[in-house]
Amino acid sequence: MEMTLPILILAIPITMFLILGIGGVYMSKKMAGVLGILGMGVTMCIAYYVALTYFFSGDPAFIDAQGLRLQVPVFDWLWLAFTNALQVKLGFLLDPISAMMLIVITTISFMVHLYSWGYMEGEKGFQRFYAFLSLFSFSMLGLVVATNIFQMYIFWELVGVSSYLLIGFYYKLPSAVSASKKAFIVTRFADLGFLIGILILSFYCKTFDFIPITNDPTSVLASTGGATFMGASVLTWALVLIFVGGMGKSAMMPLHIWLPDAMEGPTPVSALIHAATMVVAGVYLVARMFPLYLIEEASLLFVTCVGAITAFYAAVVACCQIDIKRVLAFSTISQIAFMMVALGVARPELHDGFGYMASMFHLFTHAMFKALLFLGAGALIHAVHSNDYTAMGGLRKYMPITHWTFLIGCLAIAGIWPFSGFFSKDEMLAAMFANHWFWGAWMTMVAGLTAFYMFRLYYLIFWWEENPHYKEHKPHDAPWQMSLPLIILAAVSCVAGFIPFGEFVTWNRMPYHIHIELPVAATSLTVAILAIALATVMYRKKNPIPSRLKAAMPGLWQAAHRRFYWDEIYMFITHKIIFNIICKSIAWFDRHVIDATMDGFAKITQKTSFAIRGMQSGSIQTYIVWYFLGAVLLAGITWICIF
Amino acid sequence: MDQVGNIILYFVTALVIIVFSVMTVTSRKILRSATYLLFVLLATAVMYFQLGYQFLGAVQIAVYAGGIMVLFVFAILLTHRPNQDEQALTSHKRVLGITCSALGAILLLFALFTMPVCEGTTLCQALTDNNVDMNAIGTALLGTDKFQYLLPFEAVSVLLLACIIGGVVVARKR
Amino acid sequence: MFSNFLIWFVIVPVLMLIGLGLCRNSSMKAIRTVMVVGSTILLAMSLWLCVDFLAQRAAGAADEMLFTGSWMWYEPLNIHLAVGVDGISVLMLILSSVIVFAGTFASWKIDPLPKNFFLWFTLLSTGVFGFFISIDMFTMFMFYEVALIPMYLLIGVWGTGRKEYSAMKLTLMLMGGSAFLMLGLFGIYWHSSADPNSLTWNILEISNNAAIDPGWQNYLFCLTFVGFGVLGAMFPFHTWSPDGHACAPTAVSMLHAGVLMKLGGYGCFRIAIFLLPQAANELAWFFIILTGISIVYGAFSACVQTDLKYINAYSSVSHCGMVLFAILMLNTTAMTGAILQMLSHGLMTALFFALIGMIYGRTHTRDIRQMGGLMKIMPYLGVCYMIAGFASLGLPGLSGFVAEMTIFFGSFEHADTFHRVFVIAATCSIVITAVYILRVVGKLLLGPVQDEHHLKLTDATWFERVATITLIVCIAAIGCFPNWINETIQHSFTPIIEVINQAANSGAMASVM
Amino acid sequence: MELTMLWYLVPSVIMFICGVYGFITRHNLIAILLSLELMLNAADLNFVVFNRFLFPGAMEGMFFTLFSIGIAAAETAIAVAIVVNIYRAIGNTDINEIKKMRF
Repeated sequence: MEMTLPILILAIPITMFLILGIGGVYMSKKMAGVLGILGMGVTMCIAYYVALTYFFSGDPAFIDAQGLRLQVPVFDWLWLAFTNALQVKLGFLLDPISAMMLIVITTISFMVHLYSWGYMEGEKGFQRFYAFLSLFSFSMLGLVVATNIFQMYIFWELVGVSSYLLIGFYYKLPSAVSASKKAFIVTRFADLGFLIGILILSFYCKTFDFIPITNDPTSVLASTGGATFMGASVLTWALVLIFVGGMGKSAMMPLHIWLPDAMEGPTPVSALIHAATMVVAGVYLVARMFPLYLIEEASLLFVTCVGAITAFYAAVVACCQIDIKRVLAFSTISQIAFMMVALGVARPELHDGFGYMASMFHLFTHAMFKALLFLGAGALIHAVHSNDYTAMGGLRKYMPITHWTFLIGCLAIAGIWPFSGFFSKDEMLAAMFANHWFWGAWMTMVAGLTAFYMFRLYYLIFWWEENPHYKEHKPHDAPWQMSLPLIILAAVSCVAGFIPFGEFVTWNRMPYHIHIELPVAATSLTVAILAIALATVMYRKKNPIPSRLKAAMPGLWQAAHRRFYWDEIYMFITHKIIFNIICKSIAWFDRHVIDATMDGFAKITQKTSFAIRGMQSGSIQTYIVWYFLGAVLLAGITWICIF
Repeated sequence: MDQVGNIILYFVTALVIIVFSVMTVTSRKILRSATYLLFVLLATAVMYFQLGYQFLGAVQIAVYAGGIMVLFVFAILLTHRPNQDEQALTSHKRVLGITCSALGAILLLFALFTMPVCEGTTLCQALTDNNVDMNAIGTALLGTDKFQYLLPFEAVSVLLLACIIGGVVVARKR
Repeated sequence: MFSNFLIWFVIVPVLMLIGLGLCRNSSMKAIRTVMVVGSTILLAMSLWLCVDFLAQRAAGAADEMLFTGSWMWYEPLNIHLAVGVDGISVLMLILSSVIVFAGTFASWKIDPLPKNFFLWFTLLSTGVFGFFISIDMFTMFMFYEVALIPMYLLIGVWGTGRKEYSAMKLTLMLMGGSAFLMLGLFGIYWHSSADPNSLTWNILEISNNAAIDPGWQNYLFCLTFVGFGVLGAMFPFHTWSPDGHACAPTAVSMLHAGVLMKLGGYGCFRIAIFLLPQAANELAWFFIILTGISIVYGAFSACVQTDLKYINAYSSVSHCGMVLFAILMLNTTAMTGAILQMLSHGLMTALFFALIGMIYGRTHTRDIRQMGGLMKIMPYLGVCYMIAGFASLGLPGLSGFVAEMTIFFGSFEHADTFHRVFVIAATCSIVITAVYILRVVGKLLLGPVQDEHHLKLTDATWFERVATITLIVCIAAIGCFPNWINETIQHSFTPIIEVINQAANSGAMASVM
Repeated sequence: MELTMLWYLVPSVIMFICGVYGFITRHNLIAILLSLELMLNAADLNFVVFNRFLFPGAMEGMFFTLFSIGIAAAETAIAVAIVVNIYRAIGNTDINEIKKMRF
């Protein structure tokens, strides 16, 4: 493949960012929107071309005779050389997962660009919004095509910043400002782990490049010379720390707290960044380093545990949220945790490590249907001007397109055949059961919860009881710019499950034939249908069951509603302990001890001079006394010394 | 001059110096102090004569006793109202003064009495054939060789000139 | 003498001084003309120097220093006016001229006594340029003092707040540092050669002579490192920095944080490390502790400040701590990082202070609690402030990231626990930096407008835009294309690393025997 | 009984000590000046005595005294002028009253 096309994939968004960012104030909104959409559309076309060429051309540069898909660094430019060995390069690595991610990112990004034209119409800073979207697309694309872990870190930071800028888009709202700050700082904290992980890894590997590291993980292990730290090998530490970076971006427990707040950003942003693309970066990171994780099973176990706990926690919390975007946010957390678990349980000896494939498959399908759900939620918010389901209810008659697409999204995420979520979730559950029955059972339960809360949400929005406010302000379906992406994504969600994903993306890049595991599929389908049925009973029509349940378990409901007080705990640690105790005491120490010491030297000097100033009284008689006594003393001393 | 006469003269002048020195610094009437100082200066001039420095003695009388004392008296009269005595000494000051002077006196006298050189030459030996004649003084004062003092002489005269001008300037009424 | 290119870096400021002296007090136009022409010439000269330097290197000039020249100044003590540059000094000269250029525009409307302000300002830059071109320790020290003294008047007369106190504190503390430094330099001079008749101040000659007696090296290292460290805001000698910066006028803060603090780092490695390598090896641990504390401590202190300039000053303590920290790691990568960090910190702090000055000039307060939502009122300044903030917290594509990463990766080459612990502590600062930068950005620029009066304020004027754009372009250039700078610097470390390795080996030999 | 140098030095010492005492204790500026003259005179006497007894052939001591007297005259003239001026300014010549220029 020529180099020019892949370069364009990165160059167009960043150019758009610069044009819209610097020149945005001088152009009309329409022009900015058209430019942004056009840029992203072209990028999407090129990305499709590149990815499809990679998968389907059969070019020996991409696939060898055995069907092994190759990792192709299309270009790799030296950016910064720390030492002769440790060189940071900026490049474009084409392999199955990066090609898959190219498709996902550009598709969703284009949909969101299009959707925003309708959604953001009339907002101040429309140009700025498109500039930031372009910046984000650039960073995310750069992240997935990274040829080395340091490039990934660079773009990792850049997506963090674009996320910060977009969450804080409504910068006049204090809640948006604090949410953006929180998102950035929490992910920054996680990135610290990532950075230290890279430091350790690169110290032993003497390289940042993925290809040598992942293709020959045993030599990496050998280079550490069996060094251990606190009982675990340094490689495990490095991998766990790198995963901590992933936990931050992917909102795993206990670093999940920023994601629900990030919903303060405009809804298209939530769909793009906080549902479909950026938050799966953690999964992508683990997938990218997967061969290395495989040789340190402890680190994979860590991934699995974190994922399993997070999945359950987020699912429970999602059941008790009022804000529809928060429900979707927790559902995102839960689904990403699903992918993490699937990665964590994947082993080469278990069906060729198809957990990995399932995880990537779910990443793909989830991106589509979650973006759909978020965009649908955006359409709802656009219609009723509120984020809470209490302001909705019975909307199905007013907004048919939104209703149907949203339903498709819910069915997909609940894992109902034949929607895309069913296939990927089935594969993941099968992989979990294959590893250990516990993971399978646990995650099946989470899948059931998922179906329950999604349909709770669905019913509360579209059924339940018609909201009286509609009389004054009749909600209606969104304009075509917003509806079109919904329809496209819904269509994709319907059919994406039938893609033979295993042919393209597997951990060892060899094709793998997917087959439905009937017992697992039957179980999960049954659980999902039962959960949906329960939700139907509880929420289809207005009835007192939910409030009675709530009254029966007030503590639990309150705890789940308040997200089990994680925010309060963090607030306590950061505000009370770090800010009030550590920072304030250090600042106090600086002013009152260190600075006071320095001032003290000055004061001592001043005091001393003040004290002996009296001797310079200007009284000549005093002088002569001192002079004379001094002379006598000197003479006396001389006298004594001589004789 | 015979020895006895010398000794008598010495004792008289020494006594005058000691007594009037003490009275100069203790008298509370300033004009009297000045007068006592005049006596001390005159006695010193006598001592110069006795030591064979007639010219110096004459200068002492003319400049010190004649010039400086007159200045002092003028100054006293200019700055004093009648019957204005100096106030009594505070005990603090007196103690300080006595301590200092006593310490100094002990040290100096102790030094004098233990120095053998002080007991060396007698006055008679010293005076023999060593009269300073005016010729020598004149030559020394206006010569430029070694041990000749034209430069300091001129310097002093310039100083005096400056002093005259300075005195006028400082004391001028504004 | 005048055929040497470097000497013009001192002559041009002196000519500027004369030109300013000829201007009438009231004629702002003439004063500005002199300043703009002079600083532009300096900028052009430094860029040309860089191009010429790289060309000579490419042509195979292998000397340690290029453009060298030496003229006897005071024979009995063998003091020369000796000049010469390597890659590091070239970059430092560029940094200085960029900041002098930006500083001129940032103090476009200085009041009162514009002529005198620019006279002192130019004198200060004379010192700075002289310091970076010197390779004779004595003239280096002299220029160092020339750069320090104008500070007192600049802060004392044109400052704000408790300016007399701060000016006095800053001057006295830095002078205290110079006292140590002077002792150290004299010590190096007296031990510079085995032959008492050929003692020398020339850095290159000293490094070529036999090594200084190790016992003495330890004392001299402490003296010189502390001496320069005071200027580099090393804990616990950093307290002049918050007060000094807070009270200084804009351009002075810029030049001081941007360049003067760099004299500390530059001196530390050009004299303390280069001439006393054995002591550097032996005593690095102690100063690593101090600078490590600086990094974290400065960052934590910055978190709770409410005055914009205090926040920045503490952040400078943290970032400059990083410079000294990296220098003490004694390997090429970390030292490269240190120089990058100097450049990066110089540019971004200058930008910060310029912006703070501009904001202060409009709102007349620096207390972040009394401001808010400025992004809406002055979007240009807000965006620039945000860029500076992102550079400070290490956003890729801006200079801070490159510098910090180079430092971390260089420092991580030491495999022992002691170094590891401190490197990890230092990496923690990137999180804390993010916290305080975002806190300020959130309070100052975002959110609702706090004060109704602020709504009437205007955005940047053209000269303010010139100042900020110059700095931003440099920051982005380093951040996007770091490698050429990296290469320019890296070769300059070869001799230093050599002497350090020799010293380490001889130290190891001694301990074995 | 012979008159040796000691005999001449003793009155000179006493004169000097009296001068010191007076200088320390007196309040009046002119009185202080008088004490100063005493000390100066004692020193002059010493020069002459040393000249006579130790170096009878030389004249340095004498000349020193001669110049000293001249300078004393100058000094007194200026001092008196200052005192008179002070008196004019503050109406007093008490040393304790003259504090304006201290510190």
